[in-house]
Amino acid sequence: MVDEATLKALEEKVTELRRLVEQDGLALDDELALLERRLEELRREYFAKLSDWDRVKLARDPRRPTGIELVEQVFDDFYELRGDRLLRDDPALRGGLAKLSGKPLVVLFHQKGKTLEEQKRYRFGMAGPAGYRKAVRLMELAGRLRLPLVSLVDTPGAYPGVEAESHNIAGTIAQCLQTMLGLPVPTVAVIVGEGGSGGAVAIACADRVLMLEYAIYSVISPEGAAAILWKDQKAAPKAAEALGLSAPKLKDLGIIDEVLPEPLGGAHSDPQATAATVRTALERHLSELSSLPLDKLLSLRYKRYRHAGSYRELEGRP
Amino acid sequence: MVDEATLKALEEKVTELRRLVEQDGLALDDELALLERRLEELRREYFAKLSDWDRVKLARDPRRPTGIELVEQVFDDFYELRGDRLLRDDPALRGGLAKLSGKPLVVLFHQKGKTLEEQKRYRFGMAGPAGYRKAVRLMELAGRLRLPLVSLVDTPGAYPGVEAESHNIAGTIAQCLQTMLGLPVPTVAVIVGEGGSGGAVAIACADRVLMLEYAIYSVISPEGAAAILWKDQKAAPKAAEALGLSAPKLKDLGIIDEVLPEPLGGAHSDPQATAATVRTALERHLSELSSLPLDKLLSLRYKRYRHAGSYRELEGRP
Amino acid sequence: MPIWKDEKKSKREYVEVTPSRAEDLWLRCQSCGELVFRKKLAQNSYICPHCGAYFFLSAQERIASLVDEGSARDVTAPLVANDPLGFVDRKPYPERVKEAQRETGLLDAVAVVEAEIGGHPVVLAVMDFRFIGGSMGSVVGEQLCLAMERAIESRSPFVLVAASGGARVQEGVLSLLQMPKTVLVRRKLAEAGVPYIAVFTYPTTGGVLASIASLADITLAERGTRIGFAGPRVIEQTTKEKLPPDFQTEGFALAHGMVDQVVPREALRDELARILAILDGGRDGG
Amino acid sequence: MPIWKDEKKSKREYVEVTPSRAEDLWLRCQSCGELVFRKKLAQNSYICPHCGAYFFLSAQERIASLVDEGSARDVTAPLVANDPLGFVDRKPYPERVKEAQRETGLLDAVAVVEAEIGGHPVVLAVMDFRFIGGSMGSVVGEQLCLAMERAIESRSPFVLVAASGGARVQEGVLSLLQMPKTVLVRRKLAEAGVPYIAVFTYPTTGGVLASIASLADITLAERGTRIGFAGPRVIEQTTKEKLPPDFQTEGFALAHGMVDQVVPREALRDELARILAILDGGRDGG
Ligand SMILES: [Zn+2]
Ligand SMILES: [Zn+2]
Repeated sequence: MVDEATLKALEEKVTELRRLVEQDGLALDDELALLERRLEELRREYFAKLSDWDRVKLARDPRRPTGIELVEQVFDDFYELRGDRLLRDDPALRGGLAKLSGKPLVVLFHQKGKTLEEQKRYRFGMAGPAGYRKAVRLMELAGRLRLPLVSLVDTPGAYPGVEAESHNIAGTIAQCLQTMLGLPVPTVAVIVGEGGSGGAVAIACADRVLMLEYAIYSVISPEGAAAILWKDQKAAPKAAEALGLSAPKLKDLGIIDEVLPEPLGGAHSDPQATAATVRTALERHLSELSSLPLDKLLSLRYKRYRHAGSYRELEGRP
Repeated sequence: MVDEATLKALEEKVTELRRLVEQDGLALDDELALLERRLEELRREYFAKLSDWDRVKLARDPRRPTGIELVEQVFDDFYELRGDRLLRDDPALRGGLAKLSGKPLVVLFHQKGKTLEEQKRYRFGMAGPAGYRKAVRLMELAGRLRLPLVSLVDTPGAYPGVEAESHNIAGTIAQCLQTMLGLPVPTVAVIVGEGGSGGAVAIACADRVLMLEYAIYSVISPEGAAAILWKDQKAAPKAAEALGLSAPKLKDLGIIDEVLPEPLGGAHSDPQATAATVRTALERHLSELSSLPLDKLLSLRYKRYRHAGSYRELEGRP
Repeated sequence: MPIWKDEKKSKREYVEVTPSRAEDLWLRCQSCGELVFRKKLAQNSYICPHCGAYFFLSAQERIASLVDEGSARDVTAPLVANDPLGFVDRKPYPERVKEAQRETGLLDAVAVVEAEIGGHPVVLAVMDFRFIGGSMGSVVGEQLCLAMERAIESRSPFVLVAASGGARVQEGVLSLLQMPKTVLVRRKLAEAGVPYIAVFTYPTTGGVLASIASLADITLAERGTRIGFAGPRVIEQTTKEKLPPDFQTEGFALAHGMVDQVVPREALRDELARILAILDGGRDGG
Repeated sequence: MPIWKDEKKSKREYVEVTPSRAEDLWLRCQSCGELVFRKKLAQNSYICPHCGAYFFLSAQERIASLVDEGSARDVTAPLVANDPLGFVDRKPYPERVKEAQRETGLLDAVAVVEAEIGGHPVVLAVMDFRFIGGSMGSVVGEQLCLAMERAIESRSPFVLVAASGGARVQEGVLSLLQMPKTVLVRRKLAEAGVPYIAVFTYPTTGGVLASIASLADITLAERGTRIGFAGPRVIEQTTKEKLPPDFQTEGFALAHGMVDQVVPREALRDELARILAILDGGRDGG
């Protein structure tokens, strides 16, 4: 069986070789072609039997296109709006005006980093109260200007810390939910990497929820579940399986509307193609939602969330 | 002519003497009666020719009933609500649920202190972003629960400071204005002491604006105006006169709706009577406003503020 | 179960107290070791008469301690959890649910009653931390929504006594979706102009705090509760921060503007009655 | 008038520059002392080509620097200030107004035009700090309201270039009431779904910042502006605080989440055009 490390090593070798061929003009085309064929085989093999834990690692892969990289390729223009008008600007949750098919909209997205320095700057995509307050502000702006709202979700969760708790991170997420659910405009969320818990759902309670194929969406990190439920850090792969966090599983459960296929090897192996997929899906869903009268849009949204959950009537007291 | 110092000295002597008679049972009734008569004469004389600068000093007199003292006497019950759900609780701008004539309402008020220690704790009634954010929260609560809003204004102005500017005090005051002007419930403001600038109007843009007789309402403190316009700190009394900050003047200008008479000697000489006056006026205005249909209420509010100001059409370019 | 103890009003201490069984007539206080007669304890708001420690309250005991005697009518819907993910950790989820049901006498982590407090009708939902940590799964979410809808219909204030460790992990994202679900119906409550009072009890945390619990009109915190989004261990591990001593206490919440008042347990009923009396304009001669 | 100078992008400096008279063909830069040909200066967004200092802009110059050439139509209403209080400080208020009118060629501290920016129609209101410190009295309040009402009618975005020391003290509380007045009409603009972009220029302070200026959908700050509610002297006197070196600068405002972007003056027109192009869905094939 192919493992992740083998695949990653080969991917790196191919990338390096391609660089040598393309930039330095070395005559290694044959070797490259051979390796590329081998890589494709391995990828096929690996991706055919992807475990949920593999998916977790894929979703977190720092090579994956980050929020701003997607935004710049998905939309025709993007004008960033900053600040929550009270605390600061949170770089881990960004947003602004963008254009898609000639129409303006508001986009919100989590921002992760690729390098360690970037990751620190963006706090690994974990936003605090200022970030979610900015989200509320931009949601309200979307509502006021009658612009659809698109969110790209990619966060391990809201930032846990003293400052976040001091500024009521929980209440701010609740405000986010309350505002987003009341917007008089179409809303579409795309989970593009990690959809981690409250920090994800805060901007993902949309009319349509889409997921990239290897993204994950979970109530808790597998590591957290392993620690709490299995009392065993090493149970994370098992927890990943149990949590039902993969896109196909969530589609089966009716929690998301559509799985957006990623290129073989994952989003980072062809960011352009990934962005094109996201773009096409957004255009389709926004066009469908925009054709609905407002009351219909809101009643569909109400039904969707009012009926979320799985329970049964009692047949006899336990 | 009687001056403020003479009057104050006599007031203190009378108070002391009264205590001796009432508490220690000293037989000084005759002396007391004499002094009291003299005090009343002096008061009449003093209050008959009150200058605007005298009014400024009266409005700021720390013996005047403070926000919470009025609230406890004007309303049948008061339940304080704290905190802005983000930063902290600001003790300089307080609020909560209260009852008047058996009906619930939301009350907001600035809080000053009597002792130096209290004055420091309440920052002399100067609220910061947390205070005005709490005001917004309580206004929204009033709107949600369809409760009338009453505000008692008594502040030198919003707190000026690095922390206030860092948390966007200006934007928060703007939010206050925006929220208050849109409330689907009757709103009544009473300027009970100092109505200082932006920090006052933030909670005073009501359907009805009332003023206690010796309260002041001004775009800038007389000292500030003296410094900026006269370039002379000693011009404050002159500035007070020029600014038109007295209740009768503001009534003449149509800026306030009613002057609420204070007892001779000012609100602090009979807090109970003052509270009763405020209570009666609030009952009357709230009952009038509550009888209006919502669209009428809002259109009257719109007219009131849309047409605020004094200007004329140009007769020929200058 | 750690709960709070107020010793001479200065020392702050958490103690472990075993949840009581309904059949025990005498209970031993885990803080001072004294035996306390259960009936007497109930009359004392489940506060140890010897040392002042707060005993852990079941939903049923909490309801009894808050509402006018004999006024409560159980309106908890007859719903039980499914196992949408076939979730098994050290134990299958359905087994956990059955155990919790046996232990608590509840169907899930919340009980809903129509009752009166100080003569004022309310719809009261009380979460029970004994039931899988008071976690909000599909049943809790649905019960809270039904309770709010009942409050809208009867135009009685909705009172939520929160006690939750967060989301019901065993239901995966379906549990996460109870956050928007309850917030959605809270919006309806607001549109209807029906008051909503939340009482934070030990502990009010995670997804419940980050949704329905934080959106009340009026928020009280029982003395001794823990209020916070993330667990202290998660915070220390993620950020390497040193946590202040009062971190996520009710005093911390009050200081940071998150709650309106902190109320000692014995005053909670009267405090609610007083708020309801003010809001109840129609009754008191309005 | 102190304005900002960007020397080698690192040093930050305010310099005094005398407002220019319309008849001067050559202007002397108060920062580097060089003489600059006025026409060249206008082409360079009124930035000194020698040292990079920002020259002070009149409302007319600001309008010319932002809008598509020849597109501006003056729609400032023919209104002039009354003297409701008979206000006299070292000078009677009417005299101050007349002087400011003579000096600026404006009726009061704001000019309103209908124009295009990058081909996109806007209603543009530009405040002029030369006119009694850009203070908002009754005329400014009314002009801003009329401008917003015009934007609602034409469904063109409203752009406000703010420059104000605060309220017009000489009109007393009537001046204060321009805060709720302008906010009220801003609410109408929002209800109509018409975009509102604010540009903070030197200085944006006091009552204007605490009302209409802070409520835009999108807020840009020109580099070098001062943004704040209270004056630094008032703060130091009241609180005895030491002010941080970047206090109330545009960088301070950006760091504290008060503005969306800081824009160098020469980029302002393009920045506005870009935002308007995104918002203008109907035109670009929407
Ligand atoms: Zn004990
Ligand atoms: Zn120069």
